[in-house]
Formats: sequence, structure tokens, C-alpha cells
Amino acid sequence: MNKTILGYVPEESPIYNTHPATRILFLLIVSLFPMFISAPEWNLLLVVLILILMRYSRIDFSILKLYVPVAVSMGSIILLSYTVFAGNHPEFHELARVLGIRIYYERILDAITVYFRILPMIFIMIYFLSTSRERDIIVAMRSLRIPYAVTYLVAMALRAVGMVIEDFSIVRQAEQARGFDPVGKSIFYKMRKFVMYIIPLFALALRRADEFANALIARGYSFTGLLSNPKRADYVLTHYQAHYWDYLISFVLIVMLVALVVMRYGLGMLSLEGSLTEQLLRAWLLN
Amino acid sequence: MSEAPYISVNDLVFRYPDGTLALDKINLKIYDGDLMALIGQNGSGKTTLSKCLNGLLKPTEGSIIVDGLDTRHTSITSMAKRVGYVFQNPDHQLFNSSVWSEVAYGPRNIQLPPEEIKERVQEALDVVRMPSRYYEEHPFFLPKGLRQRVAIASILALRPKAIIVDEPTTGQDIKQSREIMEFLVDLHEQQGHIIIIITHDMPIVARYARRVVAMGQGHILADGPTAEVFAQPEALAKTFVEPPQITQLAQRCADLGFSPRTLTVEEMMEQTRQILNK
Amino acid sequence: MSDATMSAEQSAEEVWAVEEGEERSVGVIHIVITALLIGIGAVVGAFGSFTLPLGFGVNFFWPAIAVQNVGSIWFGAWGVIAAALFPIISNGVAGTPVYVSLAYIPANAVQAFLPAWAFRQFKGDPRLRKGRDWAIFLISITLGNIFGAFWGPMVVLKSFGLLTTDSLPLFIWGWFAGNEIAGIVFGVILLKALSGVVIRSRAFVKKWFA
Amino acid sequence: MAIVRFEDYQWKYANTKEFALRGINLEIEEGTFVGVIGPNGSGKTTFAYSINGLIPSQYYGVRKGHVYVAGREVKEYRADELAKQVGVVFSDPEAQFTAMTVEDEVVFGMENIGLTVEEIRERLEWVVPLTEIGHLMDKPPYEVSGGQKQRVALAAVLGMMPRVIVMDEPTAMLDPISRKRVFDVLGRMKHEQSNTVIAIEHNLENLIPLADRMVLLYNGEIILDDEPRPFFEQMDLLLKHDVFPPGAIQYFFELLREGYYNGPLPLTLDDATARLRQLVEKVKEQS
Repeated sequence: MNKTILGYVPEESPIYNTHPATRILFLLIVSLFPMFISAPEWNLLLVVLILILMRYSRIDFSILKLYVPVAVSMGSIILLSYTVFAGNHPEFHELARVLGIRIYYERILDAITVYFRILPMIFIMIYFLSTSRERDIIVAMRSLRIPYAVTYLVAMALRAVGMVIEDFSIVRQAEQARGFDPVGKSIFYKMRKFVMYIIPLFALALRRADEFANALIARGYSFTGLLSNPKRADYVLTHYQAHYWDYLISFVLIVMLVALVVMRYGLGMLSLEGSLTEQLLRAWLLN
Repeated sequence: MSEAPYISVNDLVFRYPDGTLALDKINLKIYDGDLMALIGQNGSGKTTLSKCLNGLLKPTEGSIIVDGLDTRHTSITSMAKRVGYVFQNPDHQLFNSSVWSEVAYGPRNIQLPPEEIKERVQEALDVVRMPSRYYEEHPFFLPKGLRQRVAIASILALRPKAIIVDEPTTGQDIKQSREIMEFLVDLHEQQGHIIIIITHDMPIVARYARRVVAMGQGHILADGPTAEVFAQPEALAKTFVEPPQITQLAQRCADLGFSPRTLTVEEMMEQTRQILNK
Repeated sequence: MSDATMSAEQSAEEVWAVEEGEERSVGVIHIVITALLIGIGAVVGAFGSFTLPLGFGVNFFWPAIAVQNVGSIWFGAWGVIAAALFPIISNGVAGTPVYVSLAYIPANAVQAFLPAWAFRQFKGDPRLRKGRDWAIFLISITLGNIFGAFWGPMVVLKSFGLLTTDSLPLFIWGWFAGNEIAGIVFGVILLKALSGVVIRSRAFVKKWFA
Repeated sequence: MAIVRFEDYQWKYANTKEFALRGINLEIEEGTFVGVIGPNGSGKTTFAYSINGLIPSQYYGVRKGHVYVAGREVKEYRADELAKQVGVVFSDPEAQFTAMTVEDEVVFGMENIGLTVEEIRERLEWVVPLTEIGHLMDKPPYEVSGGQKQRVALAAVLGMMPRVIVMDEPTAMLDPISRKRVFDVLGRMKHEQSNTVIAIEHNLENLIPLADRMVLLYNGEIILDDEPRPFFEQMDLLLKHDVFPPGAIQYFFELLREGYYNGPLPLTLDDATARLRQLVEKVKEQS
């Protein structure tokens, strides 16, 4: 099993045949797709494709459970923004009036459009995080020839995240060991716990900063600025090879992006007007 | 011992959320009056077991009864009053802005009246011999030895019957280690606390612990009076722990009349005098 | 050396003053402290985003704001860099699309930059000794939060179509209030508790980079 | 010529009143294994940092006298140049790791001093089996056990092939068996390589069999400096300075004192066993 940022993925997952840089490219390009797609059904199709990809990459679907509350609350915010707080618009089709709040057909349609546009973006993020190890991100950055100081900063930061999480859970236990019990207490009582965490986390970081810096210097690391990029052997990169399919995937992704732009702005496809969703919603709400 | 144990661990199994089996069918009874060392290799389950003892971790199977209460159904607050846990790194448990409020944190959590909080804090700080000029100092500014004392005081203020101390002598020199241990022995003898020390330091164990529980791969491999446990090299080998050098010397020369239960140089000398003066 | 050796009390002026002959240069320690700040910010931020999830990086109570404010007061530009970067990790883990995260960068940078600038410009004492120090802190983080509150809902969320124009004022207010309260509560606690230690450590940044 | 030489060396940290090291004069010949002992606060870490240049480059303070490594003043070296001469293993293995995998960790220092991919590969082939970390290469260094961590740290330092290796309480955080394995590696190194090793340790049982020479630091000064056997014959001096030799040595010293024994002090358990047998059998024969 490989431990990725979001969980475990079996080692024999086909995802590991791709170069980490390809995976970052996938994240960056495919996240752009929904920006050119208005029709919700096409975005939904994109979600389905990503789910298929997740299955193919043998990602444990239980990770998605973590994001249900996020997806729900996000949907609620959009819905609130497009209904309760949407103001008065006599030019729109009014569907109903609840407690003096007017609900418009156009607003509902927009809310759905926006929601289905953001959804695939989130799935792509989840897909990326659950197929990438911290190391992959570093390898990708190094093979893209990003200055070593920057890559190194990111590497240390990712390492620090793991450390802080560990500290965090120990601090929490230390508080419990002294009778701190937030169960059934008020929100203010619970807020205190943030205070209690943040101080020891900083204090520990400050103590560690010294030790880390000493360890780095002892290994001959010297900070050489962001721009100068002295030659490094980059030994780790020798384990990763870009295969022809990495180039193929990258090429296909870029072609798809161009195709989407052309379809959207050149041919007027993928827009909301006349989309399946619009037709269904119109038939359901306005008639 | 005929009295009822203060802590009783029954067929305890503990599995971490990722599926790792950390403790496998542990049975252990801890009595009032125990001064106990928990030894074993890193990863043998010592820390997991001790976190189960005060309810920080709940058993996957089996049960732990502390002072008649089942840890599975007892609140964190009432566990904290019974079993205290001093973490290895004091920095993880110091988060208040003065030594005084650090020690008062626990009593406040269990919602004692202000008068009693004051009394307990004062008592705890006296017990750890914290000079009063440090009371308003930020714990962060104190040297490590004093930070550790604040950590112990903060547990004492909850007046738990049992106190678990996780590797108190790591990073200390021998003199400092002995001071800490003598202080813990005092707590045991004068205040009547049950003391459980998690440690790798065998000479320290030989010198101070009355009882040793040796763990390995999630099992208890040996349990008994210190000298008895050190006299079982086969069991110890499985825990990857070696008795102190002087004990090993006595054991290797057992055929010459030395007792395999020898723990200190003084004991060894006494036997030598008898053997050589015969 | 964190021993209990108290140095003579420094005044606010002295905290920021670079003495004659004092060499201050960028070192490995700064890279390290930046990384650790990103680590803390990412965890505190993600924790906030998961306990009170509103989605796409919107939080009406976000303790990580204090990491931005305080980190940059203590560590200058390094704190600003960390502040700009850590939300990408914390938001990402909490399910925010990568481009939304990237679009937040200016807001996060400004929220960190303003307090850092104000404390250096007006020689505020990070230990918050006098009313003046408090004023510098409160005004600078408030201005930063105002910028953030406009940037977040207006520029980012609006341009991704997540909010309607009509609902913007409400979200701007909510955003501002959430960050402001969290920033004051946690910022004050951190500054009071740890500034004394930080200004004596070699990681402390007097100018912008060293 | 001595590889490390202290000449009337003194150091005082800024913000403190007392000098942490005073009047240090010491010459260490290339290829020796020196054990440095003394209670906490006696200046051992300051001593280590003065050799690898963290003092004065990373700390403010007052420095008098000289420290030479390979004939050159420490403070005249550039960080990466000095790292080729002196490597340090710190006591807290956690705090010296900055990479995502054991392999990256071991390679990091080698990249810093500018080795090529080929050179790195060659050194890995030597250092990985020496420290027995082959099966750990893909794991995150902070997730392996304490003893393994310290072997990884050792590998990272050895890979840079420094002429002097300074160990600042490398086994303070380890359990007895892990401790032993770290010393096993040191023993192998001592026999196969010609490195100079300066080991600061509280744990004498493992240190003594390897040491060619012992130095006692107390309160910033060198109190005693000799070969192990004569060093431990100064038992009263050692005890007075809070050094408590291993049980077997203490025991034989008592035997000496009470007149039961008059040979040399045994330095290892095997030696002690043999000598005790001899002693008892001789007495029994006589009676």
C-alpha cells in the first residue's frame, strides 16, 4: 500500500505508471474543463468520468464520505445565495413566495449550473490528493525544474503538516488526560480548545525550528536564494521515468482543453441555453 | 495480595483504526502500593497500554476496570481524577501562560470551587518543589527539568490515585534521572500514589522499581518483582531488553554461587565477600 | 538557548532596531520557519474548514487567520509567503478546487502583509505592552480583513459564479466578522504568550527577510 | 597531524553570563574513536557544534581561541565545504529528518555537496548494507522505529564520507536493543573505515568497548582525558563529577579497593566474566 495525502492506494494501482508531473498536469488542466462547460449534464458526465477513473485507480470510495458535509454545505450556500439573499427581480419568473422571499426560476437554474460546475472541480482535487504521495509532488516539482529552494520549502512544509497533525493529536490527548471534556459543552467552551491547541503547536514549532536548521546546515544545505539554481544530481528523479503514454496523456488533455474552448466559444455548444437540464427544469417548474 | 486491585485489565485487545493490532489479550492487575516499571522495546505496546489505563484509548475488546469503573463507560473527567498521565515531552502538555494557571487547568476542568483549586495547586507545586518565583513565569521559558516538574504538578493537582510517567529519564543524565526517580519514589511512599514508569533505562528500573511488567509485540511477557523478572533471561530476550550489566555478570557466574537476582553492585559485593571468604 | 536566562527587557524600539555591526542575513532557519508556519497554518486551517464546513474555503470562523497575522509580524516576508501558501493545502484537503485556492492568494498575502508592515513601520511591540501596540495590531488586521472580505466574496466567489450580486454584502460582512473575531482572539493570545520568546530567537525577522 | 585541534578555545552564548566552554585544549588524531562524557549542561553539545561550525555561524556569542579541522580554522570554512569534513548525528532522530522517504533523506546530503548520480549510486551501495536500512528505503523516515531512524541518520552522514563524525548522544532516545544495533554499526565502521569518531554518550556500556580514548567534560572544562582503562581507574574523580561507570567496572573497582583483586579493570561484560571466574577459581584452589 502507498500512503497518499488522503489515504491508502494499493501499490499495483495503474496510477503509479504515470509520472507525477503528468498527474499535476491532469489536476491543472481538467480543473479548467468545467469553466468552459455551462450545461450541468456535461459537468455531471465529467464527474462520472472522474469516478470511473477513481475506480480504475483503485481508490477507496469511503474517502468520499469525508466530503459529503462539504458538498452539502456548499450546495446550501449557493442555494441560499440564489434564493433567500437573491433580492427582487421583477424581470424573472417568480415561482413561489415563502415568508416574503421570492423564489425565481432563473435563479434556481443558475444555482444548479454553478453547483454542477464546482462539483467536478472538487472531485478532481480529491482524485489528485488521493493518488499523490507527498513525494510525488516533490518529484513533479523537481522534474519541472522549479528552483530547488522552492521545491525544498514545499517538501519541508508537507513534512511539517504531518508533524503538526501528530503533535495536534498528542496535545488533544494531553488535554483529555487533565479532564478536558468538550462533550455536550457550549460553543465557547469548545472554542477554548482552539486556543489550547494553537499555543503548544507554535511553541513546539519554534523549538524545532532550531534543531531542523542545525540538521540542515550539518548536511551541507545552504540557502541559495530563489533564483540561483545550482546543479543538483536529483538522484531521486532517476526512479521516475516519463513514458510515451505520459506525453500522450498530456497531449490529449491539452487537445481536449482546446477542443472545449472551440466548442464553447466557436460553436456555441455546452452552454446552458437549450441544455437538457434547462429543458427538463423548464418543463417541470414553468408548466 | 488479597485486596482488590485498583486497576484491573481483562482480556484487553486494542486495535488502531488502521487495523494494527497493538495489544493482544492483556491481563493485568495493578494494586494500591505498586511502584511499577513498564518495559519493552519501542512499539511493544507500552504506551498504548498505559493510554488505555486512563481511558485516553478505549478497548477494542475486553475491559479495564479502574476503581470499580469501566473505562468504556466513564467520562474523561472522572478518569482524569483517578489515573494521571504525564506525557514524555512536556511541551505537548504545557499550554497555559503561567505555571500557576497550568497547574490549575485540570482542577478547573473538573469544576472544583476556587478555594479548593487554590489549595490543590499550592500543594502540587510544593510537592514538586517548584520555587514560588516561577509561579507567574510562562512555562515555555523554564528549562526542561522544571517544565517536566510543572507537567507532573499539573497531574498531581487532579489528585489521581495512580500516576503514569512516560519515559521521565529520556535525555537526562544519570544524576538528573536519579533525582526524578527519587522524587517519584517519594510520591509513592509519602503520598501513597501508585506509580507506573515507562522506561528503557534498566539500571534505573533495577534500582527503583518494585515490580516490573515486560511487554513485547502486544503481550505481557513477564510480570513480577524486579529481581524475579530480571532473573528470567528467556522471557526478557523476547522483549529485547537486557538486565543491567551487574545482573548479567551475576547470572553468567551463577554456577560460582552468585544469585541471578542480583540488582546492584552492593548486593554483588556482599555475595563476593561470602564466596571469597569461605 | 531557551534557558531561564532572562535578558534585559527590550523596548519596542529596540525590538526592531538593527544595531550597528549586527549582521542579519537570510539563513536556513528562515526556510525552516516558513515551512513550519505552512504546516501549522495548513492543519489549523483544515481543522477549521472541517469542523465548520461551508465549502470552497469559506469559513465564518477561521482560526488560521491568526497564523497569518502573527506569523508575518514575527517573521516578516517569510510569514507572508507562508500565509499565501498554506490555504492552498488546507483548502485543498477540505475540497476546494485548485483554481479557487489560487485566486485567494492575494487576499491571504495582504491579510498577512498589513500587520507585518504596520508593526515595522510604527515600531509596535509584538508583546502588546501599550495601548499603542494594541491599536497597531487591531487597525492593521482589520484593514487586512476588510481587503480579504472584499476579495474573497467579490473577486473569487463572484467570478466563479458561486454567489449572486445581491447576496454579496451579506457574505462580505460574514466573512469579515468571522476572520476579525478569530484574528483578534487567537492573535492576541499568541502575541502575548510567545512574542517574548520569539523576539529573542534567531528566527525572528527584524527587517523583511532577516 | 591531528585532524581536530582545539587551542585555548572558549565560547559564551549571548544572553548568558558563564562561558559554556573554557580553556579547551585537545588534539584528536585521525582514525581514533573518542568518547566524550559528562553530565548535562557541561558543554558537550557546545563542544560538538564548535567542531561542525554551527558555532559560531548559527549562534551569537563570544568566541576565543581556535578550533582547527584538517588544519584549517572552522570558521573559515564554507558550510558545504565543512560538511564534507565533519558530519553530525543528533540525539533526536525526528528533528533531523526533512525528506519524504528514507532514500531521499540519505541522498539529500550527498546532493548538497554536489555529487553526481553515479557517485551517489556507488555510495548508496556501500552505506545502505552497512547500516542495514535496505528494506526501509521507500518508507517515510519519521514512520520507521526509533533505532531505524538513527541508522538512517547515520547513513545520511556516512554517505557524505566526512573525515570526522560527531555523534551528539545518538542513542539517548532509543531502547536498549536499538541502542546496541547503532553501536554495532559504529563498531563495523570503526573496523572497516578509517573515520575519526567523536561520540558524546551517557550510555557507557556500549561506548567503552569501542573507545580508544575517553574525555570527561564538566562545567565547560576538560577534567580527564585518557585511554579507557586508566580513565576508569580514576573512579573517585569520576563519581565526584557525576559519572557513573557501568556496573561491572564499578564492581571490579570495589574488588580492587577491598583487596580481592589487583589486575586491570575489565572494560566489557565478557572480560569481566572471565576475570571474575579466574578470581573465584583461584581463591577456591587456594582454600
